[in-house]
Amino acid sequence: MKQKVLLSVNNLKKYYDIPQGLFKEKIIVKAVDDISFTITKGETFALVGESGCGKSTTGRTILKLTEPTGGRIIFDGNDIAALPYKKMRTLRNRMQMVFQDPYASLNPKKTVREILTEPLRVHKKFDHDTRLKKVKSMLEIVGLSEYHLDRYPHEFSGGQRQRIGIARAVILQPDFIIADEPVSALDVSVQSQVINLMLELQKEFELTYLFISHDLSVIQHMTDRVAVMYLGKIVEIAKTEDLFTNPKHPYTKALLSAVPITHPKEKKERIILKGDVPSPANPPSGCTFHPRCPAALDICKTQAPKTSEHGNSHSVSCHLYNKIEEEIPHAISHS
Amino acid sequence: MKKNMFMLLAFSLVLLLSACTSGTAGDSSESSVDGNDPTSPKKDSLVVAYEADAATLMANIDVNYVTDAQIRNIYDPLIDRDGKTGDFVPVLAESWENVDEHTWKIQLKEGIKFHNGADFNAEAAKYSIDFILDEANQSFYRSRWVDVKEVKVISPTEIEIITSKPFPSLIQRIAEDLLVIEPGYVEEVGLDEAAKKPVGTGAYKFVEWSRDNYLKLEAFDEYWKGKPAIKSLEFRYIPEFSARLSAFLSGEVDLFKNIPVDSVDSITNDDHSKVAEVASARINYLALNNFYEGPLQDEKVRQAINYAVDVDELLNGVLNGHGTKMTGPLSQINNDYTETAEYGYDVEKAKALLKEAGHEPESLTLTLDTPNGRYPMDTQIAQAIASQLQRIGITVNVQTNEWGNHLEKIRNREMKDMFILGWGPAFDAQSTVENLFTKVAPYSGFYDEELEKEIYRVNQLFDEQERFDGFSDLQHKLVEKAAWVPLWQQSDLYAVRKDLKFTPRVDEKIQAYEMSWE
Amino acid sequence: MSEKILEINDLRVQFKNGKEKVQPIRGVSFHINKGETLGIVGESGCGKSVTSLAIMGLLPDKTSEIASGNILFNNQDLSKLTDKQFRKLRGNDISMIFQEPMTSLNPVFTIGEQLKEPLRRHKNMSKSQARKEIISMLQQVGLPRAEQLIDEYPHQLSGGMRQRVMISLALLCKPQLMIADEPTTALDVTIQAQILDLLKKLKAESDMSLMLITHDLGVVAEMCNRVVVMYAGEVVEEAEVNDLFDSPKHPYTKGLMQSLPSNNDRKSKLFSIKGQVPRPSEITGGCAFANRCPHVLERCVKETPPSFTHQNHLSKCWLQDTSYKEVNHDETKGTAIR
Amino acid sequence: MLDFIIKRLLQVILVVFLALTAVFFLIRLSGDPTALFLPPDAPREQIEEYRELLGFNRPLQDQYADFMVNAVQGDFGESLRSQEDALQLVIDRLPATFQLAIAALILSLVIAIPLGVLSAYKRNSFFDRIGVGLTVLGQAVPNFWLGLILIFFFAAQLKLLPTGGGGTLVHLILPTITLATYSIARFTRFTRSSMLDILRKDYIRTAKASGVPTFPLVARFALKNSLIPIITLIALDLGTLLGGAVITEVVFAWPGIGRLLMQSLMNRDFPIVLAAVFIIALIYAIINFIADILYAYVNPQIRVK
Amino acid sequence: MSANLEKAFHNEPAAKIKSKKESSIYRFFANLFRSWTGTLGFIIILGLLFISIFGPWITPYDPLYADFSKKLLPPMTDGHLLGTDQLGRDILSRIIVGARVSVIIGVLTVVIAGIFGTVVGIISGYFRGWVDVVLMRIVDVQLSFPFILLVLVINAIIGAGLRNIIISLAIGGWVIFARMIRSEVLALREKEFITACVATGVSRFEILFRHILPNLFTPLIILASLQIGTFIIAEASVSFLGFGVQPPEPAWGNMLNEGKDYIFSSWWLITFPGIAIIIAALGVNLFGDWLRDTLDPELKGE
Repeated sequence: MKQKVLLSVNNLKKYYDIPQGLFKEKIIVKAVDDISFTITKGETFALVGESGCGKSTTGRTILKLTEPTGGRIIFDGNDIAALPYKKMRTLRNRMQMVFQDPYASLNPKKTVREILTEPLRVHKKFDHDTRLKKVKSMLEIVGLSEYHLDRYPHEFSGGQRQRIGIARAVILQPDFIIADEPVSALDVSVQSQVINLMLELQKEFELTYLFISHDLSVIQHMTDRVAVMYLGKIVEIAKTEDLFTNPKHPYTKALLSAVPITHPKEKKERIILKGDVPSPANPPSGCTFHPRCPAALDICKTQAPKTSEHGNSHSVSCHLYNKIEEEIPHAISHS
Repeated sequence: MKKNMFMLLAFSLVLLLSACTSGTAGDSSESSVDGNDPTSPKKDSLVVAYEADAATLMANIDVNYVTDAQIRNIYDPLIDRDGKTGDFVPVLAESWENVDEHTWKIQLKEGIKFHNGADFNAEAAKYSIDFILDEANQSFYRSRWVDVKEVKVISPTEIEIITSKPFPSLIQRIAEDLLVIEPGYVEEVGLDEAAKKPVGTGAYKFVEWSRDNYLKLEAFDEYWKGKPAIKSLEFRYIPEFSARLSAFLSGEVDLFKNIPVDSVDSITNDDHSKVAEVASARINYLALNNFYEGPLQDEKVRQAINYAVDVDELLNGVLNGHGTKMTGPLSQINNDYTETAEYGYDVEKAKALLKEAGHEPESLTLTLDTPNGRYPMDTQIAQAIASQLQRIGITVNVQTNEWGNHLEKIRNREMKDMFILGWGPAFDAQSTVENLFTKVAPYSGFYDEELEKEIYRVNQLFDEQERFDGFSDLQHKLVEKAAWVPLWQQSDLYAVRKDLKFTPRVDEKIQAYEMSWE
Repeated sequence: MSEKILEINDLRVQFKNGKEKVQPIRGVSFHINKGETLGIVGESGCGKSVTSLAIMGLLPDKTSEIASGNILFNNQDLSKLTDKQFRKLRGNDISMIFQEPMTSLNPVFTIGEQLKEPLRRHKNMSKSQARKEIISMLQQVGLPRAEQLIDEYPHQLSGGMRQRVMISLALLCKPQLMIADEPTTALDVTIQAQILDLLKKLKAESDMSLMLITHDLGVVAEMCNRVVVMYAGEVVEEAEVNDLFDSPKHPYTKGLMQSLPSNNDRKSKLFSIKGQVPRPSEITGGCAFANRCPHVLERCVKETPPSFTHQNHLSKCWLQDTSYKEVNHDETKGTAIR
Repeated sequence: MLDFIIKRLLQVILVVFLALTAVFFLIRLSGDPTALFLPPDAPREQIEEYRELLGFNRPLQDQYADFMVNAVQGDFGESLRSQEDALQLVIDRLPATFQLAIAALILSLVIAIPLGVLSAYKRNSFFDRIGVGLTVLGQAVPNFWLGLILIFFFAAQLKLLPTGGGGTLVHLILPTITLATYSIARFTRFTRSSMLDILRKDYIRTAKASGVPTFPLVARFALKNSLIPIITLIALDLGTLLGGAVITEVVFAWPGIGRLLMQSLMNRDFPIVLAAVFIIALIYAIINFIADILYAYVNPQIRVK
Repeated sequence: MSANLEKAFHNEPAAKIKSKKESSIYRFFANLFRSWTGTLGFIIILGLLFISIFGPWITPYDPLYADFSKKLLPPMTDGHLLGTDQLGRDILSRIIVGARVSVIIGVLTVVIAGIFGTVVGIISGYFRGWVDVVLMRIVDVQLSFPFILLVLVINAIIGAGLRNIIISLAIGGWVIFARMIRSEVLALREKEFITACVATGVSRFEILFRHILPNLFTPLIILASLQIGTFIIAEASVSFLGFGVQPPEPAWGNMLNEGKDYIFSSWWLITFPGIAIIIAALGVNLFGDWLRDTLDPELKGE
């Protein structure tokens, strides 16, 4: 069965200029540097990486919350980068977003009723009464109830707020939702509630998710495919199970190995990376991961690696795989 | 409540703290202020407070009385006025005569020296007049002297002044405007420097001038009239009256002019102080403006207002009697003064006249403009006049103007019905009558075609008697036509150290040479 | 049985906010043995941080107080200490590292100036000696270029490096007890791994006790000997780490473990505890977890459960009451929920 | 750093230029000063003649162009009244103004910083309440009124202090207190709240946790942090103290720049007004400029960048 | 499950949901009365408003009526509680009527300056671009000049009087609003809930009016209440120097101006109007401080 491609991102770039005064050249921060991937209808695609790797910027650029510097974003046949503001606005009823901080993303001066009616009003859907009905049923769906309608965001707990945030995103019944770290600000016991909600909603409304997170266990649980980002670039894309069982890029391996164990008796071989993530304003030459890479080769310092395919839609950008398979050093294989 | 207490406590704490620090400092202040100590045996210094600094120390430039009063201690005039009568008295001039309508001859005194040792002579006198006439010097007196064509030096002690028009008031101009400067010094150091370190023939030599702070002078021992009794003279500039008064009461200042009438008591009550008072040649009046198209263009209305304003009440009630009531446009000190009829306070007549003119008093709404703080109690007087007119039913809106705007409004004929203005010091009729009752005069508030012709005629007269008669007639007519409500001669009130021999002058000058300590 | 370095008995802390009084700590008791790592787990608002601040004597003076209970450090009651006595202890015998390495260092002083402070206070060291000591400590926590770093300002360092600086600050006076309050929460996974590794290494090198406060059961599994689980200002469970992971007794602990995605099948509905953590003001009588508990009994709402201890495994739940044993047969047998 | 300085200097020039332009046109619209300087009996032709002489009859844009061309060369023309160089007259007043402003600044800092620090440290104590009460009161008292009251008490009733005029240190006391009151209130308030803020910071908790005693904690650690924002406030207030001391200068007969400006405004002595505006704007800009540099210098977070 | 349990499950006490308005007013006062200073400020403001509205009807005497026979009476004589002035006018009556001038000036100036500054601040902060650059340079220019001096210069130029002093104070005061609003808008623009609006597809103007404006209300109210005090004092200062409200209109500043010459003879002329100014400014500031503390704890400091 051929899946329909909903979103395709080709060579997306997002650079920021940092002016350095009159006489010095400005610094260019490559927050997102030439990334490509596609998302098919109905799947959950994950972007994973550490802070500052560009995963959130990617999400925002896709929604045109910031203008891309280069590349194309095709959503269901529409080239988003080239779309004028007004057209983009109408397209937004098919693309929605859920934010990390459920408190910051809700206007503190608006009641739940206002927050949830707004998307319907903006996109001129339904009349007044139907809207209210919709809002009420949406509240039920996300596990709140009618008597929350005239409350303000500060009267809710973090989990409840995130439910409201999700309700706002889903109320338009969009095709596609970008969820930017939707559960990382939540407590463990609430986190699972929200994940469940998202999974249920996906089933019910046939949603496609772009799920941005740094939490590997959540990603493992709920996504279909994963792209691993490091310093603005995608270093590996694979089906979720594939990635967790057979990571290829040294960074992915390190990332997976760094996840704490789930039981004290579990033994885990750990790859401890040296140093910190470099600043995107001043990335290392060649493969940007090479200063921290336990398997770095000489070529890594000078040349950026090409992307290679490894079957089952598993691709990776690493010099180790640019050569023939047999030469993969075994030293860094996952235990 | 608790918090309030805290605040109170804290505030008193601050006061206490500052009191402590100031206590120690106070001692040094007493020693630092000259002659503060009343027990000091030989006091020979004098500190005079003024509300403002001199604009410049160069003579013959700035017409402001504050500048003039100060620099007259440094420079001498050719002719001065008598401090009591206002009559002309020779100073550096010996005598003067009118040769013909266009020519005046002035004899000068001999043997008088400037502070720098240079001799005073006819060249100096000529230079001083030429100085005014020279456009480059931007003297504000030049407007009054434009009719002077030429000054001729006849001999070292004699000059001749040729005018382009008959100039009957030339002697007055000489007395009021002209101070003698040293040509050699000005040429040598230049105008800018001479303006900062003046040289004259006056009783006091320049010592130091700190702008907006003080001007220090010392006695010129070779002064031609003799050594001044007061050795050092300081003018100190204190813009706020209250600060001036407190400086005076604390002994920092010995003399200052213009006490508000309500503060007279606080000085007379002070053991070391007294008040000196003189009726000045400066007058205050209520102009009934007939340039403005309103009810006041009607003579009857103007007369009615004259009846309705009770000048005595104003004088006694507001000014505590400090002022000399006037009935006509000239003060009693004025040389051309004639006694004119008094309207008196008569409400009934006022109402009748208004009715005659076709006005119900209650239907009248008039505007009264006043400056604020320019003349003694000016805004208060205006408010009092308003309430007096209110008594016969006229509504008066008092409008207070900043001084510059007040003048501008008069000049631009933007004044409405009435305004308060002062004039002086004026010792002759022409300067008052010509400048306040003709159509073109900038500060005029009244104009009558017939009267204006008469004014121009009398101005040209040279014969003293004819001239006097002409102005007498004009004064009567102006009163008849009710051009103003004449108010009073201002009373100049001086706060004076008790042991200072000081006689106030009618022309507002402060001549330290005339003073001494007892 | 090893020696107890810290013992907390029925600690209650009260916060005053205007006229409202709340008790974020409602009778907490536990202890730390010499040389062991005790994990304190709980979600936000459970009182774990307040407990640590109470131990350090860092509760805000005016708005909070220890209402009852005591904190014994080497048998000395910390809650009765004067400010001055406490100061001698802090940074010297007990030290602490905090969650936010970004804000926990003073931005206007160099690293050296800040690290110097405890050495000068407690050890009376000379300047050059202190400097040497600091440099060696910085090297010990794995910081490169220690000689330069000592004269740099905090903002010049990355988050991971700052946390290392914080750790070296805490270790400088060789304390007997170190409290680490969520030391890795603000860090990325790879950096977290570095820091946990470092802490383990340091622990192994000395006989220091470590109290590790975290919300992450994975961190606990990796680091701790014993675990205290807190909920709504109370200790609900306390056990050896293996014991706890093998057979959690309190429904809250169980729920916590079961709701981890890694303990559920991929894409399946996660186990979850319904409802929200109650605010301190919402807690009335009875078991604080009663409104979220899947096994709730009539009794739970009315009566506050006492602590039931079974072979050093403590649990504050009516289910542990012997009369209810049968109901929970499988749990008591010690089957792990996996 | 260099381009920061150049950028700021350009900004200063722009600000001063625009300020002068605005005041130039405003003041020209306010009317013609000529008649004020002439004797009242000067006839209209004479007034006209003087206007011509002083250049007031020329088209406004020409006057402006001339003014700017000259001003760039530091020539603001001569005072209309005294015919002295206007800029020089203004510059002559600077020392007096600086004296008063700096005395007031020192007094406020000496009082406000300890008061603010103690208030914050002893938050909600009796002492703190006094401090807070004082600051609220200090900001509500108009300083001209305070000046009058001080004169009334210390000069008139107690005869302890001179009322005004420049010169000795003694003359400085009352005007300094008057001028400083508002700044004391502001600084105290600011120090207090800034200290409170700092004392809540994580790094203070860190210092406490490492055993730093309270006094050094407040005096060394926290104060240095809270002083950094105070620098900006000081710059702002010094500017106000310098330029905004008009009222105090008038009440106490202090021969400063504010009083000169007041008089010149009343006299319509335009060259002095413009020169004073120039100097005040320049000083203000320079002080803020210095403050920015100082701020960058004291604050390591900016310095190193 | 018992009723107890039921309750414990939905910790939603039905009684808690009252009408929105009632509870917010109740909260306001409950909060206010908890603070001594706030309450005091509130009472002073109420008093000020009361006498400025009903002033002309509650004065014991006609504030403009001059009776020279009764001039300069000390307080508590002849039925004049605070004495009379140099024209024999009742000082208490003049202070009461003068309150109106202060309130009018304080409120009108804040409204004008606030509206203008807000508009500029929004344009600058929300639309950015060259308009922002130009507007902020203008703000810089104005800030390079001390406020009180600026007001004086403007008043000297445009003339004195009640209307002009409001104009000059507003011209002098708008920049503070513009700056504050601009920085608020800039901060709000970056807030996630605004991004969320964009993501939902809300138009720019709707974002401005429905989301940014309501969030500006709180800081605006706080700043306005604190600025009123500043404006009241500024008006008094300018009137004191003779550039402000002109007599006979009774205003506290010009009462002081008229009374300052009597400081040695009749202390009450300057004492009482001065105290009136202090009380008014104090009240407004206390209330403003309280507002700031309650509404926006983060604004503390400046």
